[in-house]
Amino acid sequence: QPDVTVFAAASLRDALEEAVAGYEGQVVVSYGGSGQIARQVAQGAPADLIILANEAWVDWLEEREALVAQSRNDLVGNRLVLVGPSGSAPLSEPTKEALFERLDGGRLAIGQVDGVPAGIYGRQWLEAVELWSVFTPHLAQAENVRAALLWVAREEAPLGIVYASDAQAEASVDVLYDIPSNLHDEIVYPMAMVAGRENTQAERFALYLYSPAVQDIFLQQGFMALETEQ
Amino acid sequence: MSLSVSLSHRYGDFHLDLAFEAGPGVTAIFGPSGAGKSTVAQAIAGLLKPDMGRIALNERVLVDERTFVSASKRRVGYVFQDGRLFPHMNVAKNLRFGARFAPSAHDVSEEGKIIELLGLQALQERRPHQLSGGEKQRVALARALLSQPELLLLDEPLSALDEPRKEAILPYLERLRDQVNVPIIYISHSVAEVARLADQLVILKAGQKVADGAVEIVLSDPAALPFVGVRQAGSVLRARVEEHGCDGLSQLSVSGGVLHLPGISAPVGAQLRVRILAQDVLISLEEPHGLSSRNVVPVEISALRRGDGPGVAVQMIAGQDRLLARITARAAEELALRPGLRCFAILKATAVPRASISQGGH
Amino acid sequence: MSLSVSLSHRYGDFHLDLAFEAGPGVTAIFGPSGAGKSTVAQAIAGLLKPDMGRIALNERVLVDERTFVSASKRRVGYVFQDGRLFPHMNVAKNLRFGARFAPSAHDVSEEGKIIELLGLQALQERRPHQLSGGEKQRVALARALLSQPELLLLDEPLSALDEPRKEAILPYLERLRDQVNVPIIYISHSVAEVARLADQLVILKAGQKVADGAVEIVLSDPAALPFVGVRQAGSVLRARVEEHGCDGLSQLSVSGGVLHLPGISAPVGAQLRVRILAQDVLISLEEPHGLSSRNVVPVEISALRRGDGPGVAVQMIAGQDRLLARITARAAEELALRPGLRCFAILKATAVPRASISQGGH
Amino acid sequence: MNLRPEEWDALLLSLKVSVWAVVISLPLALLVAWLLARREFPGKALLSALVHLPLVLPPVVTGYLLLLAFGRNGVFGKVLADWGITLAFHWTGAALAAAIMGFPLVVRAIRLAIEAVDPKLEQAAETLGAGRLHVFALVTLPLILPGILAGVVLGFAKAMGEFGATITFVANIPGQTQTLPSAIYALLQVPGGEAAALRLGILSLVVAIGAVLLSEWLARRVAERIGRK
Amino acid sequence: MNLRPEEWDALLLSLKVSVWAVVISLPLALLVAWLLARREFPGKALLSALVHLPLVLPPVVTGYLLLLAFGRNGVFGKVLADWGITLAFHWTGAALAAAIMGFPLVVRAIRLAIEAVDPKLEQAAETLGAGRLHVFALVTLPLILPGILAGVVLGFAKAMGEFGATITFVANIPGQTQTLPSAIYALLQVPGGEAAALRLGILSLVVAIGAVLLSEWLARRVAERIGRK
Ligand SMILES: Nc1ncnc2c1ncn2[C@@H]1O[C@H](COP(=O)(O)OP(=O)(O)OP(=O)(O)O)[C@@H](O)[C@H]1O
Ligand SMILES: Nc1ncnc2c1ncn2[C@@H]1O[C@H](COP(=O)(O)OP(=O)(O)OP(=O)(O)O)[C@@H](O)[C@H]1O
Ligand code: MOO
Ligand SMILES: [Mg+2]
Ligand SMILES: [Mg+2]
Repeated sequence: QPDVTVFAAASLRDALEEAVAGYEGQVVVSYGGSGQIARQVAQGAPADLIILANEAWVDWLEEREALVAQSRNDLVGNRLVLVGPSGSAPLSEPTKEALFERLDGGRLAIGQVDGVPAGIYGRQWLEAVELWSVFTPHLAQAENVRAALLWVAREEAPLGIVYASDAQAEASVDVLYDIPSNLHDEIVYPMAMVAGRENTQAERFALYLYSPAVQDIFLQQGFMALETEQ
Repeated sequence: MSLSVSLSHRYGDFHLDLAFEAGPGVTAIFGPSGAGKSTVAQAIAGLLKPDMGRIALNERVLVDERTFVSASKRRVGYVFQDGRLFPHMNVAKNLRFGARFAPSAHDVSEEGKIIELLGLQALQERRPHQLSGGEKQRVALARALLSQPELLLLDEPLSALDEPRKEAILPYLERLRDQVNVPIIYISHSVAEVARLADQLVILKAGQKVADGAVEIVLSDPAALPFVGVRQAGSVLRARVEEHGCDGLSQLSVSGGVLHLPGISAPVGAQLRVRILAQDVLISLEEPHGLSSRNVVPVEISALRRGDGPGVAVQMIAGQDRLLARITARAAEELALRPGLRCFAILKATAVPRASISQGGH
Repeated sequence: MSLSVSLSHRYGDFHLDLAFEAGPGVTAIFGPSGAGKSTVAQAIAGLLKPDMGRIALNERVLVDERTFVSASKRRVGYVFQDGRLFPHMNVAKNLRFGARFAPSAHDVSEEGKIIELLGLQALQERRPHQLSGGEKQRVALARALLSQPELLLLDEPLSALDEPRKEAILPYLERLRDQVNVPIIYISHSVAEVARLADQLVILKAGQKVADGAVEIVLSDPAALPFVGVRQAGSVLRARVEEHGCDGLSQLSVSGGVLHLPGISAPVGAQLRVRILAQDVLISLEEPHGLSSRNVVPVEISALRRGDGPGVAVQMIAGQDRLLARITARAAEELALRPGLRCFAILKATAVPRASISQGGH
Repeated sequence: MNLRPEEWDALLLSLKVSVWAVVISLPLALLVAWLLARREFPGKALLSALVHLPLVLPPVVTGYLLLLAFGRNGVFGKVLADWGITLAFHWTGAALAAAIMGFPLVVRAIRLAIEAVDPKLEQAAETLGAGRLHVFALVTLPLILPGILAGVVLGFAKAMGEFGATITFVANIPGQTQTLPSAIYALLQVPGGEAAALRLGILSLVVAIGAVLLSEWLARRVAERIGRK
Repeated sequence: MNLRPEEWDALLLSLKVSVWAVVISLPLALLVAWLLARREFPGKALLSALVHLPLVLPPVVTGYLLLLAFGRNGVFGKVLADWGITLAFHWTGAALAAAIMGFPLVVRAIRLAIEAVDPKLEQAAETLGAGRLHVFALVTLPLILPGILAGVVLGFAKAMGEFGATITFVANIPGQTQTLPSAIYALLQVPGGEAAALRLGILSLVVAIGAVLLSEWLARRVAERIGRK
């Protein structure tokens, strides 16, 4: 039996694996979609800690009193970027015309805009710059943000909206434009303890994740550090 | 031991409607292709639920308005026209299939006897698809015999067998009939088989019974002649074995005289049934001399019946037995044959086939 | 038109090894169950690739070391022992299956004739599973006939048919033999059918050819007797129709005299083949008087052959023909029969079945 | 049940994709099933394994491989693009994905049916002059109709439910590539989407029941035609 | 190929789950297939539709429904918990999910095989005294072995590849519920995971090819035994 079981959003996998490897204690992580994890926790999943990519599902769990009160905290943040296949020239200003020129009849890859967190943020940005209604017919929505990245990497889509962390690790894409983080909800990965499974091991591991060493890992992977409120 | 059948069933245009009783021994169901013979068999075996009817075996009701005993509970050994061997079992396993459901433990020597009789020893390891048509049918026959049935239902089991194999099986069926007390329903379109084996005969045509009764009566009944076929009409005589000659001819006494017949293996004193086809009998006004036939019986003509062809059926009394001859109308006229005339019946000894001589019977 | 077959094939213990030529007309392959008859048929039809051998039909090589013509290209009309009707087609569609692959457009009246002859008119809409065993076989026969084959291969096509149906089909096969120039291979274990239909006979036993030749020769050959069966031995006489009597008897001339036979429909002047079974012939030293048989032929005994049973085969010369009688040894002794003796052969007119009289032949 | 326009779109698209998936996979499935059932050749077991592949691999992987092969820069994708055929991000690609995912099911159903056909009947047809193709079309094919029907039902049902390979290969473009499963999946991603997902789920169910009822009815008719019942 | 411990775990777990999925679904599949092939009863078409359900619904939905039914608060989950049986978040649940997802495939394969058995043979067995159960065990069952084998292969392959229902129902806990497909999925979620995912994909493939080869070999032996070849 592991000391700690963590259910975490799949996009955190690389960074978390590295963090777990540096931890002296047995931790297992079950990766999945945020909604899926939330439902599983509601049905009694053996998770001590959860880290989701989406605040709505954490809210949903809190409503159901499935989380230890006050245990919720944002672990790291992320940024959205507009990417294109490697070699594409950066975009100074993502105007409608500039984007259409890049698309050239192709599609803008994005996570599902009503479900996948990266898609939701992307939609918020498009709405903020009043391009949403123009681009809706030109989106290719993916089941998860990785698929959107894949499409751009494979040049199936000339443009994609993904996390900076994903874009950084994928050699076949170049960041064309950093999406201003004030044009969408703050991208955070909330972490919380699951009600009924409180234990010191889990608390210890949670603290470890806030340690500078681990936060460094996240930074290196392209995530954004948050001001910790400890 | 008896089977009582009364059936009504419809298949489209075809309407089966008949009733008969089958006593102990062999009851043959005879009729042309499509007459409904297999349909009757299926109803008896429980594979067909007749529209209406009643079937009872040894007082046990198998079918009536309220009852329908399932096929597996009927203990009817059914040999199908088309074999129906289990393709996933070799011959040995096919043969032993019924044994596990048989009421009593099986008798190994009996089993060996049946297997040997049907020439299946060398085939034990074969699978059905490696058997010839005749071999399949022999296995099917043995399989049914080994399931210890209360009624044996044979649906043209021999039609795919050659004469020597038929000859080898028929005596076994005779013994079965005489020694085991199971009624046998024997479906056939060969009158020769029917005459040899059956005690009783039911003739079907287009789903209806057109004649039934003891084999001797039906086969020499002119009314049944169109269904039986002229070449198969004849009489059955009761005979007693008197002596076996060293030249292979045996002397038999019949009520009207003496016959010399070849190839009889029954012991002296045994009672036999000898079928004599009408076409194998000649009539002579004078006692013939210098003739190769050994069998000349004095007779008195009892009836003459003209058929629709050039033939005339002549019924003769020989002692207690009736003898039937079929001769040409021209001959009957020229010889001035008439009822009451005393003359001689000539019977070719070699014309009586082994298949027409059978032991005992009821 | 001819078929030349030379085959070698092994199935486990069973080894087939034979060669024969089949000329125009009918070649019967005769033998007991398991002799390899169906195996030969499959090789001829292209359904079995023999281990070794050569098969040629009308100079066209179907099989040799290098050649293997596929079954669909052989134009061999095969009637299987087990019918093999297409279950998803009704009778009409089954019948017309081969027509689309036939070389020439089919002749509607010919088609109607075959359908009528085999009594299939009322069955056109039926599906195979609604047919009785005999009905199925009739459809299979018609189906092959309608595919305009170059060779007709009949594997016991009649074994599931009753006598009247057989009688109805046989004349058609005869006509086919005489009018259409296709060789027919007829597989059977019924010598009666073989004798009636076949020009040539090949006898198989355990995969080997034990006799072959013209039917007349083989059937009256004592060497073939054990394979043919004593009851089927006989001779075939060439006869000419002289006159039809108003009482249904026809007068036929044979080289040794005159026969009176019933039920002959061939016109006056027609050449017939009449098969006379050895067991249907009596021998008389004196010319008989007051006898019901119309057929007495003066003969000279040419040979006597003792069998292993109580019988003796007596070969007689009647004009140009040979006649065979089977009588008891005791009679032969008492009558002091010997070669060279002049005596009389008596033949029961009614004993010659319709099936033993056939037209023409080669 | 009142459907919103996008829901209608998803339903109709799912039906279209499923029908096409079955239509395009059937001929090849027939060929492969026949090869596997009736022929002996080197690599037969490998072919069989290949056919089973879409079952064994996670659907997302299959979708990924499809993208690699049929994407704009894929080996086949390039060729097809020259012929003016687009698959990626297109409903035709959804049909292809669904066809491939259902392929093992269709092949197996047909293969079992072919194996059950008595070769003696095919032999009889041959002796009547029918060449291999005619034998297949006139004898084998009608006799395996129940198996084909079973394959069609399985393939259709699988296509109606296929999600992972489809969304990876053709994305989720409402009105163009958003099938019922994609729509349902999207709904399940947001808290409170369950009710709407349930509605679509029931819709799938109704279609499935309809398809199965139709197939059972057809199967009965076919069985009667070929004399099984 | 050097496997890391978690990869070994995932492989072994996948094998265990797949074997169990087949084992638990087989008896019920036999019964259902027999009912559908040989019996007439009201609701037959509905039963058939129900069997097809896991094909039609997106796997995630099936997983979700399983979670609702067998989770801590589910109807069955509560009862089973009283008996000490846990399914959710447990490998047993993965086996259940895989069994359910493969069920339509197994049933159909067996059903087709049963439909191809000549009822005349079963009749012959009956007249030899065999009751319904014996007829099934001694005649029908041996004759449908090829179909059962086909069903087992399909069920096993499906179980090896099942992902959506499994991950939704039992999550993706390494060493406990992480099957090969879940592991592959997790790998594909992060950049650079493709190489590792490919390794695992090839592993699945090897297992699948092995299973198919084995089944083809068995099928040949069975076909010989029942005289088909
Ligand atoms: N399942 C069926 N459906 C419809 N008609 C049938 C069915 N079975 C038999 N028949 C018809 O019923 C009649 C009697 O058939 P049955 O098989 O009993 O004849 P049979 O006397 O056994 O003939 P055969 O000697 O040729 O075997 C035939 O006309 C046949 O076509
Ligand atoms: N596919 C096969 N595999 C093995 N042995 C076979 C096969 N087919 C036939 N045999 C054997 O070959 C021999 C000849 O069979 P065949 O079917 O040719 O006989 P047949 O003369 O037609 O017999 P029948 O009159 O009973 O139909 C038999 O011993 C049979 O068991
Ligand atoms: O972490 Mo997600 O929910 O797969 O984008
Ligand atoms: Mg019958
Ligand atoms: Mg044969």
